[in-house]
Parts: sequence; C-alpha cells; structure tokens
Amino acid sequence: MNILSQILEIILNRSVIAAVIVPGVLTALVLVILIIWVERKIAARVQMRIGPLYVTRRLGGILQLVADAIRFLVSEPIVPATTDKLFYVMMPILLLLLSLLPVAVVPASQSLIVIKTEYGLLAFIALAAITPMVIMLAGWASNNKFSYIGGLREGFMLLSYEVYLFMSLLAIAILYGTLDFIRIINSQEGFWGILLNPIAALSFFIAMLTSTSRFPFEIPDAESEIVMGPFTEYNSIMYGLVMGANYFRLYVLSLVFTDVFLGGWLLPFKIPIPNFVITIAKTFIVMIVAVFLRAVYPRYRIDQALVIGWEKLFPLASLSVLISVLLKGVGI
Amino acid sequence: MMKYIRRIFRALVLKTPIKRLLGWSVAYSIWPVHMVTSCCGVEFAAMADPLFDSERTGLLPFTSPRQTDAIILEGSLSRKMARAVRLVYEQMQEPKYVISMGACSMDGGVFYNSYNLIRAREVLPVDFYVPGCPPRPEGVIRSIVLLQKKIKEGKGLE
Amino acid sequence: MSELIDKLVNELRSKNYNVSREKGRIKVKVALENFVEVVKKLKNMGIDHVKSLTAIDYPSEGRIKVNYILGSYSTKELYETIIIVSLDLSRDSPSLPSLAKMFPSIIYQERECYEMLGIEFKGHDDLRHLLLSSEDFTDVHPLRKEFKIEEEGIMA
Amino acid sequence: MSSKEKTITIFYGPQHPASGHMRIILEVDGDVVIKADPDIGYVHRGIEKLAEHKTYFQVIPMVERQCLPDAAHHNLAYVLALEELLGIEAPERAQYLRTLLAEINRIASHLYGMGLHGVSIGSSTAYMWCFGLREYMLILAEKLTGARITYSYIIPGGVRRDIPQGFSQDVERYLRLFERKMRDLDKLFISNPVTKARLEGVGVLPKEEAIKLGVVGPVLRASGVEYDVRRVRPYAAYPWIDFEIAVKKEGDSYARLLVRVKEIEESIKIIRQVLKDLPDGSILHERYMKLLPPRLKEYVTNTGLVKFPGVFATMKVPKGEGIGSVEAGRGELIYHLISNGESKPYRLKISTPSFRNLILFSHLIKDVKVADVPAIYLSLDYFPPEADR
Repeated sequence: MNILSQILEIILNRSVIAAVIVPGVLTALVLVILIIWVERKIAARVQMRIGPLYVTRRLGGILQLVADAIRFLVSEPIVPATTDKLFYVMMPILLLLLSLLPVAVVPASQSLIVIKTEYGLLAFIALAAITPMVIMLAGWASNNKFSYIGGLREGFMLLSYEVYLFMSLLAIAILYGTLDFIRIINSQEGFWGILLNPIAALSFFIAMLTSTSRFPFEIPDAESEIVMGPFTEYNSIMYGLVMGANYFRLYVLSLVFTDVFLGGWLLPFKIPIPNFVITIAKTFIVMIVAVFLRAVYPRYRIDQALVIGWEKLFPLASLSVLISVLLKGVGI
Repeated sequence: MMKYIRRIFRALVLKTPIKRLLGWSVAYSIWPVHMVTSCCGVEFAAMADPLFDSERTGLLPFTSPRQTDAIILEGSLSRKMARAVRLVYEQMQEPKYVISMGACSMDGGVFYNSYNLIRAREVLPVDFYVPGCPPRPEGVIRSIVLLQKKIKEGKGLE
Repeated sequence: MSELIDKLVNELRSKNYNVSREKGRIKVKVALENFVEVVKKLKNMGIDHVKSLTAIDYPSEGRIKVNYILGSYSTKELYETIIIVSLDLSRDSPSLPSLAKMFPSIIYQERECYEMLGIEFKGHDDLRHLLLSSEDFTDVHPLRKEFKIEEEGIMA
Repeated sequence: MSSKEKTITIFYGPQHPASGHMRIILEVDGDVVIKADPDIGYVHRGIEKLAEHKTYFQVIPMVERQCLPDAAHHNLAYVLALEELLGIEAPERAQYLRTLLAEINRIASHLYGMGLHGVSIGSSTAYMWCFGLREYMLILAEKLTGARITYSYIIPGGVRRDIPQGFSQDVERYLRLFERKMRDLDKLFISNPVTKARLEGVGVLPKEEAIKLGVVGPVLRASGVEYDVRRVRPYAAYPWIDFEIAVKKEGDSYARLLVRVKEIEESIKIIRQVLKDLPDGSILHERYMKLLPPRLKEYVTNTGLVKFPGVFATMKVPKGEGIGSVEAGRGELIYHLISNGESKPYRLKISTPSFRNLILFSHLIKDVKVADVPAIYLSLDYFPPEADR
C-alpha cells in the first residue's frame, strides 16, 4: 500500500492540483469552452440575433463548442503535400502547450500555484514571449501564401506589443517592489492595482488584446484579408488545437491581469467562498470584456496598429512607469 | 438479462452511443465554406442576418476550405466556377456535405439552355437540393435542419 | 437643347456624316475610315467616356454593326445626351481600331466584345478572354448568330 | 516561390472570405500590392444570348436575376427599353409605383453593399445591422409586390399590382423604425473611429481619373461628379419628385460609404413623397387595358392585380432599337434592345454599372497594403453576377 499512498500524495499535492485543476488545464478548458460560447452569444445579442441554440435548446446552446470540438476531433486530418510535415504537425501541439505554460507561475489563490517563485512576473514574461515565435513557425511550415503573410504580421505585432506589455508589468513591479505574484496580490489589500495605476492596466489590457489577436487588433489572422492567417492550412484536430491555444493565451493573460490589477482573490468585502473561485470569476469577467470588443470594433490595419503601439501606447506605458516611480516616491 | 447483454453488446461492438455522439456533434457543427457561386449568395448572406439567424443551428460560415465541412452551392454553376468548386471540395476534410441551392444549380432555372452552365450534380455529390429561384432563407435553413437529421442517422460518418 | 449640342451636331453634319437627332440622342453613322476621326472630334468636344459597346451580328446581310454609346461627365450641358456612333464591319474578319488609349473606360468592353463576337480591336494590348474560360471557348463566339444554344424545351 | 523572386502572386478568390464570385490576381511584395488583375466570368450565364431565345416577356424575370440585390432597377431599365420600342409610356400612377419600388430597392441595395463593406474591415455587427435593416425594405417590397427580391413588378405599360391596403401606414411605421436604427448604425459603424481610420484616404479616386475611367454611381459621385441619371435623363416619376444628389469630394472609400448613407436618406424622402403625391388612375397603359377581355378588365380595375391573357406571350414588337437607362443602386444601367419585328429580341446588350466599374480594380488596387484590398474592393459595391451577366 506504500505505492498507493505515494500516488495519492502525488495526486493531492497542491502543485499537481494547481497544474491539473485550478488554475491549470481543467479550468482553462472549461473557461475556454464557456468563453467561446459567451463570445458568440454576446455578439449575437448585440446583433439582435439569438446565436447558437439548437444544439442544446434547454441550455441555450452552451454545448455548441463541445460539438465543434468533437467534430474537429473526428474529422479527417489532412497534411497538405507542400508543407514541412514535421513542423506542420508539431506546431499546433507546441502552440497549445506553450500557450498554457505561463500559468505555471501564476497563482489562483494563496496556495494554488504550480511553481512558487520569487520571480513569477519575470518568468511569466519569458514564457509568454515564446508563443508568437511558434505562430510564425506555424505560418512558415504551412507553406501557404496567406500563412506566410500572416506569420510576418504576427512578427510585426510582436515587436510592438511585447514592449508595452513588458513596460506595464515593469510599472507594477516598481510599484510593489517585487516580482512575486502572491506578494503583489497581498499588497493590493485596500487598493487594487487598477486604481493605483490605471494607465498600466490600460496598456496591459491592449497588449493582451493585441497578443491574442482580438478586435480591434485582429490582424495576423484577419479573415477578410488573409483568410486565417498562419492557420489557413490547418484542419481538423490541428485547427482545433490552434484555436484553443489562442483562447488559452487569452485565459492566461486575463489571469495575470486579474492577479496584477484586480487584486487576485481580494474583495472589498468578505464572502464565504474559496479564494480561487473569486480569482477565476474575475478572470472570466476580464475575458468577457476582451471578447465583447468583437461586436463593437472593426479591425485596424497593421501599420495603424503599429503606429498606435509605438506612438500612443509606448509613451503611455512609459508614463505608467513614471507614475509608479512617483507613487513609490510618495510612499504608498 | 438478455436486455443487458444486448445493451452491452451494442455499446461495445456496434458503438451506437459513440456513433450517436459523433452524429450529434457533426450535425450541430456544420461550417459551410465561403464560396459564393452565384446570385443566390444574396439570400445565403441574408440567411445569417438577424431576421433568420442561421447560427441557431450551429452553422458558422467559415473562411478556408480546410476547416469547413459543408459547401452550399448558391445558384448557377458556370464552367469556370465549377472547376473552382471542385477544387474547394477536394480540399475539404471528411465528413463533408453539399447543399445545392436554387433552381439554377438543379437544372438551370431561368438560365436553362445556357452555354456556360453545368449542373451541380455533374460536379459534386449533392446531399440536398433547395428549390426556389432564389430560395427563401427559411428554405435554406430548413435544408440544413434536414441535413442535420440525415447526419444524425449516420450519413457520411462511416 | 443647349447650344453646345447644336454646335456639336452642326459640326458633325458639316463633315457630311450621317447624323440624326431624337430625344436627347445623337446618332452618328460612320464608315470605318472616318471612325477614329469622328471619335477624336467628339472627344475634343467634351465626350469623355464610353457607356456601352453593342455589337450586333447580321448574318443575312454579312455584316456586324458596332454601336458605341458615348457620354460626358465633364461637361454639364452634355450630361443628358447620349451619342451613338455606329459603323458596319464585314462579318468574315471584323476588325477596327481600338479606342482603349482614348477612352480607358472601354478596355473591358472591347475585351468582352472580342471574345463574344470575335471582333479584333487593333491596338488593344490586352485582348484576352474575359468572361469565358479559355479551355472551353477558344475560337467560339457565343453572341454570333451561328452559335446556336442547344434548345431542349422543358416539355420536350 | 523561389528565392530569387521578390514578389508573390496571390489568388484572391473565388474562394476567399471577401472576394465574392470573382478572382483578383494580386502581385504582392511583402505586404504591398503592386498590381491587381481582375479575373471575372465566374458567374457568366450568357443572359444576352439567352434573351435572343426567349420572348420579350420571358426576358423580364431573367434579367432581374443577374443582380438580385438590385432587381427592380434591372427590371425597370429593360421595360423602359421595351416601352421605347413599343412606343408607349406607362400612366402616371404606374410611374409613381415604379419609383416607389425602385427607391425601396435602392435602399436595400445600398445596405447590402454597406454590410459587406463593414464585414470586409472586420465589423460583423455592421454586417448584421445592415442586413437586418435591409430586411425592413425587403418586407416592404414583399408587401408591395409579393416577392422578396425578384419582383418582376414592372411590366410594359405599367406595373403588376396596385399598392395593397394600408401600405402607406406600414411604410411610415417601418421608415420611422428604420431611421432610428440608422442612427444607431451611424454611431456604431459609420462614425466609429476605427472605421474612419481604415477607410479614410484609402482607394482615392480623383475627379479627373473618375471621369476618364467612366465609372458610375456612388463611386462617381463620391469623387465629386454630380451625375445622376434620375436627374439628367429623368424616367418614371423622377421629373416630378424633389430630391438631392449626394456628392462628396474626397473620392476615398469612406466618401463612398457616406454617399451611400446620404442616398439612403434621400430615398426615404422620395418614398414619403411618392406616397403623398400618388395620383389616382389606372396602373396599366390604355392600349393594353383595351385589349383585355371585359371580365378580366373588371378584375384588374377592382383588385389592382394585372393578369395578362395569353396573347401577350407572343407579342410582336416593332422593328427598331430602344435604350433604357436608369440609375441603379450601383450606378448607371443601360439596356440596349434591338428588335427585328419578331416576338423575340434580336439582340440585348446590357451595360451594367458593375461591369463599368471593373476598370477600377487595376487602378485603385495599386501600391496599397494587402489589408486595404477588401476595404477598397467592397467600397465599390461591385456585384460580380451583374458584371458577368
């Protein structure tokens, strides 16, 4: 029975729970399925429609995404003859893994964190910066003209948003004087980060939209211009993976946004629910705001997005760093 | 006793529950490809609008043939277009379905006798014909609902 | 009708072209030799685009009639006027000078006319197939009268 | 793509989310388009040839199927050409009813173009709202003619049906709702900063260029040429109706969008005027009323539904040529109809606005970003089946 207890110990280990359940794979999966449904429903609501319904009439079509996912799972995988086969097949898997990987250093509650580290913020930035490369590689491996252009665009966007993503997090690090997520959250008691430094929150939010290719910065896979961008050739399960990866990335970034700007599990009042539920709920709200913009905005052109990035958001992010320094100087 | 054995047999050997799940998922996730073959495309576009809202059925017009599993032929098929349609159809993943919309793609409609038209059935294996010139959007949605029924019964899932 | 149109008609008549006028339309019948000259004259008078190019096949008379429907956007007095320049071509090897250099608006009309009736426009640098696929319709000109469509009556 | 070539060729269509039924062959250097060559004919159905094998009446439903968003104008232009050959003119009430349908259809057609223009730059809500608004107009047209988009409403010598009971009140109700929703659309899409950023200064067509290329319709008017067939060669009831021509100077994609919006407003005005000034009288020309047998004549005058006896099917048309030109939703539409005195047209030439705007592809899509291609292409409101015929 020794082995069994050991296995149990491993299973019940906090890190394992964090990796597998909250805030790891399982939560991510459920939230992603929910968010796509919410996205379609909200868009439909704004557009005076109903949206997905017939799939499960009683539940308002909430299983639409499950149906889509199963369909992708069973449909015939095609590897086009002109692709670089190894990379073509590898990229979706890599993309999915790497999109979710940064969650390892982001906590959902005091103890639900996979890797407890002092340098969480730094590790997050490092891990989050890998995915765009994979997207570019995927575009290149597809050997399709649209994928090629899409990959190039992803590269251009990367140059722009990565800077102010980094700077807004830098502002937060300066503000709280630490790179540890849990300490950042704990020091938000009373005042959430978004209140102390709204400009950093704004530039992080826009960087989040850009890096997950949400409207109005849906540029690397702009549908009416370059079909599906880097993922034009991907089909069946592989397309399901890349589509999921995009939403996973949104989830991870939203989780960071919650932790850094919305005080993680902190609430101004006390209610008897577990901490991680509060965090996940906040994350979900952030995700809803991010996907809601689809219903409102058209998309920018790539050069305009770059101009916005460098001429508007870069100074704004710099300003947020300045604000943090000032706040620190005043002694908050 | 026999009942249980039969049920287990069905579950394990005939895999009916799995098949039903597959049928359910494929039926409610028909993604037609953006391929406008002719003027009925106007009604196809109207089908997605707030009045008819084809998204209720899980229909999501999608961009690239690689990710889609249905092709809706909107109206007449010229010789030039038929080649493109065939090419798109070949690129799509199995299982795939074809709905032919409008009188023109059935038999020519008002353009009967035209020198540049061919019939849809000469190019693709059509699953459903929607009559009308042009068919009303409700008609097309009805064809999709019927196609879903057909899929749930196991069409194209072998 | 305005003076400008009167002037235009008089000028054309003075050159002994066959000009008729009705309801804001001026019809000019020209021979192939004078064609470019007339069009040039019209262009100088403010006609600046081609609305339509209609070619009609008359197999019994052995000719193809080409109608150019011209109009003007730049001169307000000429807005309402439609000018129809028509000329006859021989049916066997119809060819006439292209107006593509003068009126860019005719480029695609000429391409269409070329493939539909087999009229060759000399000086047009891009006479390719436009509407019909070249695999099925090389040297077939659907709008000629000898091109019969298979008439299978619905009831037959 | 070999390493030596600097440019790549992109086949933009016919299977492409924003291409419609045509193909543009783009030569692309990085993200910049160097050259565009439209390849059309994917929807060529040979209408001109088929018209030579159908009787004059049978041609009516066929010609309107070349441009479904704008069927009424095709119907009208053909009938005008035919009426010129026949030497008749419809009675005044029929003229007003023709105008009514034409304007309802113009709004629908513009909204179709605007919706697709919206989705081309990524605003799916603009698409949905425009199409939702278009449905109002289609419902009105359905009430008037009995068909959603293929009306065959206008017949030689008049119209097919009188207005139904309570139609004016319906129209007023719908128009009020429509105007309210148009204001919402304006807030969400037309004055949206991202829309402006995407469309302003894109695909600029200067006035001289527009004149030289002979473009038509809203594209021409957005470049500053005040040319509208409704004004310069008035047909139907337009001589008696008061309306403005929407003109913009800029000539870019955004100006084209605004011209369409302005024209929709003008069309609403025209519809109101038509319903206010609608004269009494017959909806069919006397010459045909006389031909009808007494019982049918009674039926027509009582119910306002025109039914033709079989004689009309083989109607012979005098020798000659007729030209019908109207301002369709996409611009000047010309039907050139030639008769040799038989019961079938000898030749029918249709000069459609989309075909005349085709020349713009190679002119406007040059030295622009790939992202601008749909923004320019759909601002032209180019409808390939209409161009291909």
